[in-house]
Amino acid sequence: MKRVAIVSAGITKFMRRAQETGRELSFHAANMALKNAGMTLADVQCVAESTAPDAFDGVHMNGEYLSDGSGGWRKPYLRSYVGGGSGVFVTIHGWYQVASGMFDTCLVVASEKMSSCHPHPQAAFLNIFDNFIERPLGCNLLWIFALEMNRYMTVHKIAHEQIALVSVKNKKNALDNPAAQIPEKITVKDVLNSEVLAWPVHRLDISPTSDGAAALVLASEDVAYKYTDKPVWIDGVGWCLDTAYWTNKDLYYPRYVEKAAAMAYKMAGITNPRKEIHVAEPYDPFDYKELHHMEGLMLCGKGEAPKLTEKGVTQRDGDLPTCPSGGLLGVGNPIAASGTMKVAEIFWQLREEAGERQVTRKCQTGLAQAWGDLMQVGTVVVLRK
Amino acid sequence: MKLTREMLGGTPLKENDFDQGKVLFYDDALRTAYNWDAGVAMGKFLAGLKQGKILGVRCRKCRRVVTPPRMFCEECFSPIEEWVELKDTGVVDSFSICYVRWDAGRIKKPELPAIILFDGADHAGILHLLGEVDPKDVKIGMKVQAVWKPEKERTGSILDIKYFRPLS
Amino acid sequence: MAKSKVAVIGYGVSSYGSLSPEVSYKEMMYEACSKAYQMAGIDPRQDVDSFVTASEDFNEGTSIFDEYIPDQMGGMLRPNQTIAGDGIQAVAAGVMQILTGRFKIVAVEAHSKASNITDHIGLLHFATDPAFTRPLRAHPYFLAGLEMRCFLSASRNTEQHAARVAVKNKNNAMLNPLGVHSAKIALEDVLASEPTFSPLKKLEQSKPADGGFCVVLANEKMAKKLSDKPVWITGIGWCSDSYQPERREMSWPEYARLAAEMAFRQAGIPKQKNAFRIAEIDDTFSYKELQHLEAMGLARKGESGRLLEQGAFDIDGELAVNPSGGSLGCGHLLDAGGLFRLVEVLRQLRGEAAGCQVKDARKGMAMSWRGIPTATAAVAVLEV
Amino acid sequence: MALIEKLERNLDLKSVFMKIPLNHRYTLGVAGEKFFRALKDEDKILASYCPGCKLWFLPPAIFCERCFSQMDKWKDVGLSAAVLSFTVAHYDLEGRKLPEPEVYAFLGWRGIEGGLIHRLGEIKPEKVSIGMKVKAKLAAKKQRKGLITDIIYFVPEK
Repeated sequence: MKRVAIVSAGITKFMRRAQETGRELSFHAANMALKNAGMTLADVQCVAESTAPDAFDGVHMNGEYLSDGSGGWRKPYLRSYVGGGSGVFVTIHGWYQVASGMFDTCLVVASEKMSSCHPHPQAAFLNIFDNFIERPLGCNLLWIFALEMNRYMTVHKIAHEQIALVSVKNKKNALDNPAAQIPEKITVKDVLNSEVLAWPVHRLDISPTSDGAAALVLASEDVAYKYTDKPVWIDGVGWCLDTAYWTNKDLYYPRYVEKAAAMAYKMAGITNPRKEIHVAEPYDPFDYKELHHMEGLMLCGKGEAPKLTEKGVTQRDGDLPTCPSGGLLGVGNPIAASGTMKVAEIFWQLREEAGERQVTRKCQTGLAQAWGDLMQVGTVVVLRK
Repeated sequence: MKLTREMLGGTPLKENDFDQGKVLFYDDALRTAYNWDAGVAMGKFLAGLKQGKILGVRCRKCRRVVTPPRMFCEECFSPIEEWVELKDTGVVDSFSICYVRWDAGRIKKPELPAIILFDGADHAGILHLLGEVDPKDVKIGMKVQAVWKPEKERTGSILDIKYFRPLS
Repeated sequence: MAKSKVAVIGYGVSSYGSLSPEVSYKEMMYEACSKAYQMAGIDPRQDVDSFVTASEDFNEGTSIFDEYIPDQMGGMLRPNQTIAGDGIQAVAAGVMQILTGRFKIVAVEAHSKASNITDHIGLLHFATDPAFTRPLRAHPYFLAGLEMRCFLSASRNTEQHAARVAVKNKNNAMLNPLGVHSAKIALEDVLASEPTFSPLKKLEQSKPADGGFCVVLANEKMAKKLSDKPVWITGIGWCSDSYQPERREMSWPEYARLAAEMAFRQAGIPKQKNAFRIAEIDDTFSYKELQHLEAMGLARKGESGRLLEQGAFDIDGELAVNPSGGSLGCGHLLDAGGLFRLVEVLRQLRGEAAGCQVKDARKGMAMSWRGIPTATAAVAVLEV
Repeated sequence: MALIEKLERNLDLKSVFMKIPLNHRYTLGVAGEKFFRALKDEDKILASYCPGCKLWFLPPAIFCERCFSQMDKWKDVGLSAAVLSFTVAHYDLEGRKLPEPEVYAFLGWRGIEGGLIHRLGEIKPEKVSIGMKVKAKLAAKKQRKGLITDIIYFVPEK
């Protein structure tokens, strides 16, 4: 197995509605990543692409449509896909393309143009539910999160105030992120007083819908130093998909994230994640999700993530900073692109290039994680400098 | 490399840029519909609903009774052929009070989606709605029962159950 | 390829037909997968390290379709992923996973429930460019008509040659249990069939079919341990040309040339002539088989039609091309098409192809194209 | 076939019909905006130039797919083109047989990579040939929407 490094990253603005097509957004992110590595398209041996449901972009076989902007012209170009987990997964996908020894370099691109689904992208989510026995109920994406959040809060007796701290932290962190869509200085009270959408979920518990793209360049250990003197190594990868029968399991704990994390930790030789992971980007499409995922990632015990958050441990100047980028809650959530944005953020953090967003503590090892599907997908990468 | 706003591609638009003619656009809709084969397990489950029955299946190897039915066990991969009729009662595993429709439109009277775990099944249930209950009285763990449509209005659909109501 | 090798140690095919109402897609997948595991002699809950499915949301009518794949593959709480691509591309993903050395056995699945899609044409239209193509509101097959005339006029091949592809494949399929669109027809029948997107004719267009396929991949050590008939994947390649049809070289499928070049390079095949006894390649439209043969170097530019006429591509010819009957004879399986072709090559190399069996087949290749409006192909080289 | 229970009577077959209720609004992109504005307001067909490949492209884009150079040089290639390929369509998008077949063509401009795909009009299918010169016939100015259909079709050039 070849060791694989990330040698550069690129991103676009995240925004509610972009004039650019998905292909143009992909180009901007991919081009930035290539430029930062001092590469041209000719140096790219293969392309790993991801975008989540075609129902947003409104193009069947959307991967084909996005191929030129992703740098896939006349190259081995492949779109992988695990729902919301795609943005981190596509990094894993790029990893195995290079680790296999088949390619030395891989351009990883993720993009989403949710706004093409009009008037509101939310409508696309009806189609993720079971075609026979769920969709006729007129399902709303918020339902499944509200059900999970309620279950999580009830089992661990967690107060909404504790959860809202995540939204406050991430939106604040996003103030320092030039790509951010909705950076904001808000209070716990603001979250609790915001519109109730699907109790217990309020409007400020949720990330927005977004257009945007992000990209990475991966290189094998043989060539990585050609493109950077500060490679960040992908030392652990893990992914896992739980049953589609989501109404047959207890939603209070993401066991699929635990499995994915265990796989990544084993590969990276990590036995005590709480001590050995120095900075993390857990997936935060909803504020409670960050907490839920920290527990699944075994960065704390079950039900303990709210306490760490209250103590400030997860702030940028804390011992285990989470979502220093501003996360999906602050930067935005162009689904696949947001996962890749998280990987890019850890890349910048480990290289100490995050500017105002740079976390205070010294970081050797970081982690990015995404979640997806009907409470099913965990995707995890462990990065080291 | 430090990220700056100037480095970032992307041209944000406002919704009214369309109406004001500032941006060109093309409107289209997916035309195809789907007519999905229900097959063995789902076909039988839907036929059961028409008769006012909740059907489950039992994996002999795992000794687990689950619903919605499937012809294979996801735990042990054995084929399944044992059918079990479940009661139409169960408990609320989790719920929400939802003021938003599937297409993001707002509603005054909230919907009460819930996971109902059926009595007689092993932590297995379905997604459905609660009814005949004040939202503030709904609790996790609450006992509920299916309220069926009249027999002649039933079509073999999940909507043959109108909702679940508290079992007093 | 690299030093380590990957083999197919089992395959499974589900209920198959122009329709498949007796099973749901989950049951179809379970059938294909459980048969493949049986042949490989494995238990997916213990032995399979990773699961890959090729699928597209709108072929299923479900967004984020990957949600629904793990249970019936035996992959619950395991690494599962989808490839939004063709089955051979999904096999490529599996091969690469194994070559990392971290996965011993990978299961790859793809299926078609094409009969559940009420409007294929509308769906393909939805795959075209919203700015430059869609507002014309044309039946998307017009792109095939444009391409076919370009190809024929740029090469020495004729409309008769293209029609002969349909004759060969529909007749070949008569002996294949999967030959749901087989027919005993003659050249005159095809030439006389209704013009649709001239020069393309009705009998030169493949028709949809339903079916599920699964293959089990293993690393060299496991393959030798588990299987007495492993089939080695010695090369695998894939490529996408421009999405925009206007920017492609319309007469020449460069995507097929590049995908084949990648696979042949890995397999150490310097010269394509006489390298294979069998090729199962894309024939979504009749002319595509000729175009693909030439692009992959299996026939010289402009000569595929003449060779076909001389019988070179018959089941007993120098290179049996689509002895299964291909898509024209067995139906078009959406993104499961690549796995169908791969499985047909496996059957040949394992000597299990019954009526379509090609004698002394030891090396074969499978090639897929993702169909209109794409320019994406994948190629696998298989050897026993 | 691998399932231990299967249906035994076609009476028990069941299928569930459903539409996917989605509407889409596509921006034409930064390059598309420029191209279709020029077509709509100025009767122009614009190609974009790649400084890396030293080639002009149609349809235009803000980037070159071959080398990723940014493309920001544009020129009007004119309304006259040549037929590079054509097909006679006998069916419409709804799958219905067309009462009169329609001709679609791939159109090229000298010195330009790529081209446009559009309908041909005011000509019988049997009169069409490869290499034939044609010219875009534009819709009346106030009827144009900034879409490719602002060109009604291409007609043989006199």
